[in-house]
Amino acid sequence: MRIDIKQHTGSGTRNHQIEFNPVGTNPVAGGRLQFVIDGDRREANWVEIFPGVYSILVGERSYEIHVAPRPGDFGAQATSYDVTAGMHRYHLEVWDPRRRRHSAPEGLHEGPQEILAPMPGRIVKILVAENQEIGQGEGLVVIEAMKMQNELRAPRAGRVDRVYVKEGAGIETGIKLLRLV
Amino acid sequence: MRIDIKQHTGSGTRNHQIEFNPVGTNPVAGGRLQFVIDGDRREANWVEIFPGVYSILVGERSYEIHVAPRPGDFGAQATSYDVTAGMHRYHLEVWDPRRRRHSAPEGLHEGPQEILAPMPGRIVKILVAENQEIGQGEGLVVIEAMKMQNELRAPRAGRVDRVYVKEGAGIETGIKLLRLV
Amino acid sequence: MFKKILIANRGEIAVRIMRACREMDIRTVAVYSDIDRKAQHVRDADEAYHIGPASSSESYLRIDRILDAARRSGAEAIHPGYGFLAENPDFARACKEAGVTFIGPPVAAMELMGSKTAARRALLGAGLPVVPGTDRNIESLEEVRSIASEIGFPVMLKASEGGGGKGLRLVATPDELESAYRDARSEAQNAFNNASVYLEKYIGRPRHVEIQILGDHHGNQIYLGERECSLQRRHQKVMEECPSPIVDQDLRRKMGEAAVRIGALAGYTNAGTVEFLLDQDRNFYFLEMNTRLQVEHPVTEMVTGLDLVKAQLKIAAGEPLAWRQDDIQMRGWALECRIYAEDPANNFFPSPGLITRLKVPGGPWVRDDGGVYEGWSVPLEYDPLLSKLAVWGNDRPEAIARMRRALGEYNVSGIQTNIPFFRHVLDHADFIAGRIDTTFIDRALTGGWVGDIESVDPEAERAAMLAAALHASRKGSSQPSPVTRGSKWKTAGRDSLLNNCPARRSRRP
Amino acid sequence: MFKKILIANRGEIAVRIMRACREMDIRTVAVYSDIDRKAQHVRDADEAYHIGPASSSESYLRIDRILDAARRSGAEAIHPGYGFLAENPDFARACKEAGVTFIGPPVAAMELMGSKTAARRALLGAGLPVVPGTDRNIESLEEVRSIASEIGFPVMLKASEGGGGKGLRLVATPDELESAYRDARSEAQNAFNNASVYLEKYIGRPRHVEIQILGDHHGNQIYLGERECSLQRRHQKVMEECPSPIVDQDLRRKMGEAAVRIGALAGYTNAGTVEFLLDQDRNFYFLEMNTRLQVEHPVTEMVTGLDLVKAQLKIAAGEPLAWRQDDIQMRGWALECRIYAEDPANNFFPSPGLITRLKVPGGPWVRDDGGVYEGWSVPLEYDPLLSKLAVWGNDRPEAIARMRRALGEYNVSGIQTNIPFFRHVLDHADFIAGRIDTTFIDRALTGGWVGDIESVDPEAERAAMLAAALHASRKGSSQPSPVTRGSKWKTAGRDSLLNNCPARRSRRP
Repeated sequence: MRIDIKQHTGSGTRNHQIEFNPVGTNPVAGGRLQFVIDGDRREANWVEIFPGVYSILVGERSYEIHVAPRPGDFGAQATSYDVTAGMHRYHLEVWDPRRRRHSAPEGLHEGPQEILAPMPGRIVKILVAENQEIGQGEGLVVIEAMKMQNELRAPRAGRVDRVYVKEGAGIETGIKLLRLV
Repeated sequence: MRIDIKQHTGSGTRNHQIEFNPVGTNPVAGGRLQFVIDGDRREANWVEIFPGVYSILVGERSYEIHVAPRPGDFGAQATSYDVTAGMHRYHLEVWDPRRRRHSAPEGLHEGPQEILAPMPGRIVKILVAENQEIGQGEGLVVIEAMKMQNELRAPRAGRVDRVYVKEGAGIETGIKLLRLV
Repeated sequence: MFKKILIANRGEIAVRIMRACREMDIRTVAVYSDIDRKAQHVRDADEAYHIGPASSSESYLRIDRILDAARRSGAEAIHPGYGFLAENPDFARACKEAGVTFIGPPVAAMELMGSKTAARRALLGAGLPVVPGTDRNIESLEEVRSIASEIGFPVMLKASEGGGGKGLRLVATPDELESAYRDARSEAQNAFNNASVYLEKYIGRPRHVEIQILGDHHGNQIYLGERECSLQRRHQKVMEECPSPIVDQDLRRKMGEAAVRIGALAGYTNAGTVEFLLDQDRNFYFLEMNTRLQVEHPVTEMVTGLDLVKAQLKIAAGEPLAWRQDDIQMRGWALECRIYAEDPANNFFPSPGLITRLKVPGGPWVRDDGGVYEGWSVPLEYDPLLSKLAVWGNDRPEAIARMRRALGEYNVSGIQTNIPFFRHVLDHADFIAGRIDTTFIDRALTGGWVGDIESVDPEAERAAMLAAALHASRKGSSQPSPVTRGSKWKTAGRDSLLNNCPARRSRRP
Repeated sequence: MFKKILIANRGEIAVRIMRACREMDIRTVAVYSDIDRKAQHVRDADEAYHIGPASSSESYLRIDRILDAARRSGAEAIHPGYGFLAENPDFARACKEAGVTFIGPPVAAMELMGSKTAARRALLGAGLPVVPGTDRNIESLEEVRSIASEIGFPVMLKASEGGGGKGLRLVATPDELESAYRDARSEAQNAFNNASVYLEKYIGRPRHVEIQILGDHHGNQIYLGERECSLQRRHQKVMEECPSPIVDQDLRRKMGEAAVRIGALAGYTNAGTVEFLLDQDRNFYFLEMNTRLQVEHPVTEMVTGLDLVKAQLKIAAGEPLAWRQDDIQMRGWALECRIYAEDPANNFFPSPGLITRLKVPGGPWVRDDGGVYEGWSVPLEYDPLLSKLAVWGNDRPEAIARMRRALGEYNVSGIQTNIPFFRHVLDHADFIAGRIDTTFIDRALTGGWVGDIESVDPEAERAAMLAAALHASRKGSSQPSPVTRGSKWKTAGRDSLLNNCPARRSRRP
């Protein structure tokens, strides 16, 4: 099977392509496999130590890789993972072959957009009112969690179309806070 | 429900009786319950931390109890547990109420008896032959595991009726080694 | 010695105190809120008393319920840990009235050190070094002007009841003074419900170096060397070391003796910490005194070999100190990292939730003081400190190498932690050279910092991609969360600008 | 310093060595057998080479395959750990021929110390203290008679190539001599395929005290104090401490200087341990020398502050020792318990299998050197050592209290361990008083010992019974195993008499 991977780094995004024969979904699995990555052929001896934790020998080099889905960070066509290899951490977007016909959504910053809670907590202050015009970086809401007050700011200028939450409300990661148009 | 418990200690066996209202089988459970043990009434606040690990507050005294079935040590009418509470370890035989009508098997040392492997390993030496008369404490087989040779000895005098294993054979806990009559 | 004590705290410090008690055959009494029934400190205690709902104002801050638990359990003494009620004189007083020993200093010492201006007055009176400035609240703009010009710019306006960087204003020139004065007062009013401010000379890029002291009830006071606490993020300590890279024998003696004099001045007993600011010329100025056990006490323990919690218990029980000043020998170097449930790749947002796997580092000279376990769900009601990872080495380079190794072994799954962030600190040339001050982290690291570390090993990168691809192909992609549609916004949210600062009046202990 | 080394071992010691390497920026190469693919040491290594099936004779003892892995990986040196090939001169020689540095002493020193009679001859020649007896093999019954009567009864007959208590006979009176001589020879023949025996005076209830030495390639030799290793079960060390309760400054100096002379005599370099027997009058006699890193090295590290594995690597790389004798300062007291996968309630039978849960103790001055993890299945092919738990205290009582506390935190589920057994040792009046010798455990503890500790707390007993009843009522009783019908016999089997002794030629390291 052929899988596309987008690697997000501080400096930007890199595209990679990896090919190998399907390995089945046996919960406790492992073995040797040939794979081709960005044109280079490699052999790997892999085994899953815990769910999402892989011990991989590429040639004889030993790597322990932790694969964790990024919380609430799922696209329709791809899955984003935080992947840790020793001291290194990668943000990888794996394009599931079963959905390859779709293409990435474009126009990131167009149309009305929902601002979502990046973490659980309690709304201690709402800093904007509906229909208020705001500039980029302006404070929107203050969320308290673990004894810290976290001010969420506007990622771009716009008008506050709706405010979904009330002060004092408890919130979960990913719920809608307000809509920006 | 009413449950009988046999406590095995170095010095002998004590019988206990405990009564409480059924608590259901919800995997993650806990709560308060009244119980009567050997006639004394108590209140407990209990919660299961991991499977088989209970945090129990009797009154306000806090105990963490590990309940583990004794390997290969199951009777037909009762289940034997190694129960650990802090520095203390108990061997408890819990008589399942659902099978209370049966009674404990008697005549422990009568008739032919099977000698079973107390651990996994490899048979390095068989010290007796079939039809051989042996005395109590006489060596029967030598099992090697983890770089140690362990000599299993006869728990009583008798005649070796059958030898089920061969030297060099790998064995699992609980398999038949030989029969004594 | 006490037969039974109550620990009026939770998390790692409650666990730490109970460990000392078990080693001294003292029975332990825990208190817990609804959400903490399965918490580690409840599992570890000999007795546990429920004291209310999750919100700390309804549980861990409820003096009445804690004293009630002490009464019912027959505890002879109460250890407050740090945070919560640890520096609350009313609690210490209430303990006294209830006939329970408060394991800490006398009420008067707590009250004196609780007020910054009062403490400044006391020290100035005794000729001890404080940052030049006023020793009382400033009542008018005129007063500010005259004093500021006396001291010389730049100056700092500080909230008298302040902490955590609130009601704080740096004033570089005279013409900024008026607005800064107005802002500082209103911010102080909002934050601490008290508008009083005072003036201090601004010390550029200071170091935060503190001295550990012990005092008994027989007039003995000693110091146990210093701790370097300049590594702070938004006024929160994140990493500490003992000794300090810039403190030599001579400076250690000077600061130690000053700290002991300050302790004596306050009639201090038990364990306390005197915090100093050091300027570029290594002049030291009193900042404040923490009248309780410090979060970072393990680095002092590893270097001196003394158990500070046991010392606290013995002092509270009336025993004289077992050591004279010259018995205190410092050996080697210790570092501590505070492991927080926060996401460094996401503006250090808090990251509460279920710990699905926990692997703590081990082996030589590694110490983990944890308060959580695999399967525990970290609540969002309390401080995000999961654990303190401390290491010891023969010298600073060995300690740094060992901390790098230990962090590499540390694995917390299910929630995000600041572990990857520490790897950046440890690799930074200025940190390695010991060139640090309280502005170092905000200047050098969190600014442009991203959570991903650029790989230096292309083979590791390939292995990572293979693992991700294998995982996706085997598990299929996970269930889209409710967030799916907004995911781009989610991403935007993750990278959006953020401020976070302590919600409590005082900064984290 | 080396850029890359191979560790020719597995389990906790391989993990320990790799930790030191990571702190020194040395890349690590692991070797592994079929069943060790998921072992901790493979997970920790930078590279891992497969060297054969589970049986160690086909993998970890295969010199050719290990050297092949070294060649292919480009490792500059090999650390043998302990056990396996660590004391095999042929391996050290093969390394030399392959141009790979063997991290250990010269071949000649290994060979000299490998033969007990040769070592005795060398020491006697140099006037060093050995147990009175013969310095060569005894060829005839007549020879035995004459020498025995010279030395005086009781005497010990020992296999010249022996170890692990095999080919060993205590002879109390002359008329026992003939049969004892015959038995010892045949037992030696069977066990070591070499019938040679020699004669030593029997020392009653001796203590086993050993001295750690370090020697570099520049003629420097130092000693790092002693280790008390008298706590043995069937000739296997189970618990060690540093310092020894009966060794004072003066005796330490005498034994240390003797150990250094023995090292010099053997042309010894790198880390080694000289084992002595102490009689009731604290006279010490050379027993044997272990020409490698000792299992129990952590107690010496905790007291001296030196990292012995790092020292080994530096010495092997040709660096001179960084310390002179008088730089070595001993501080406090350290204890170590060897955590074995064996069932103390069941004649210490081995207990391999899946570790379903693992909680390692933490907090102040607790060190765990483990080689396993939760989810790992302990194979029955290798040594049952899971981990070494070591603690440090200011004095022996604090160390004992801390070890008690740490053992209480230790939880290994799924398999049995000897943890409950150590609680008995720690509570024994003779141990607490330091009245121990090599016969103590077999005399005082394992004899009448039962796995269950009688409860002193009836409330805990009630809680235990409630938990068991709750568990049974919620889970229903577990599936009857194949053993059901024989269960009474199983129980009998558990309690039946047993002998266990090492299957290898030499006793466990």
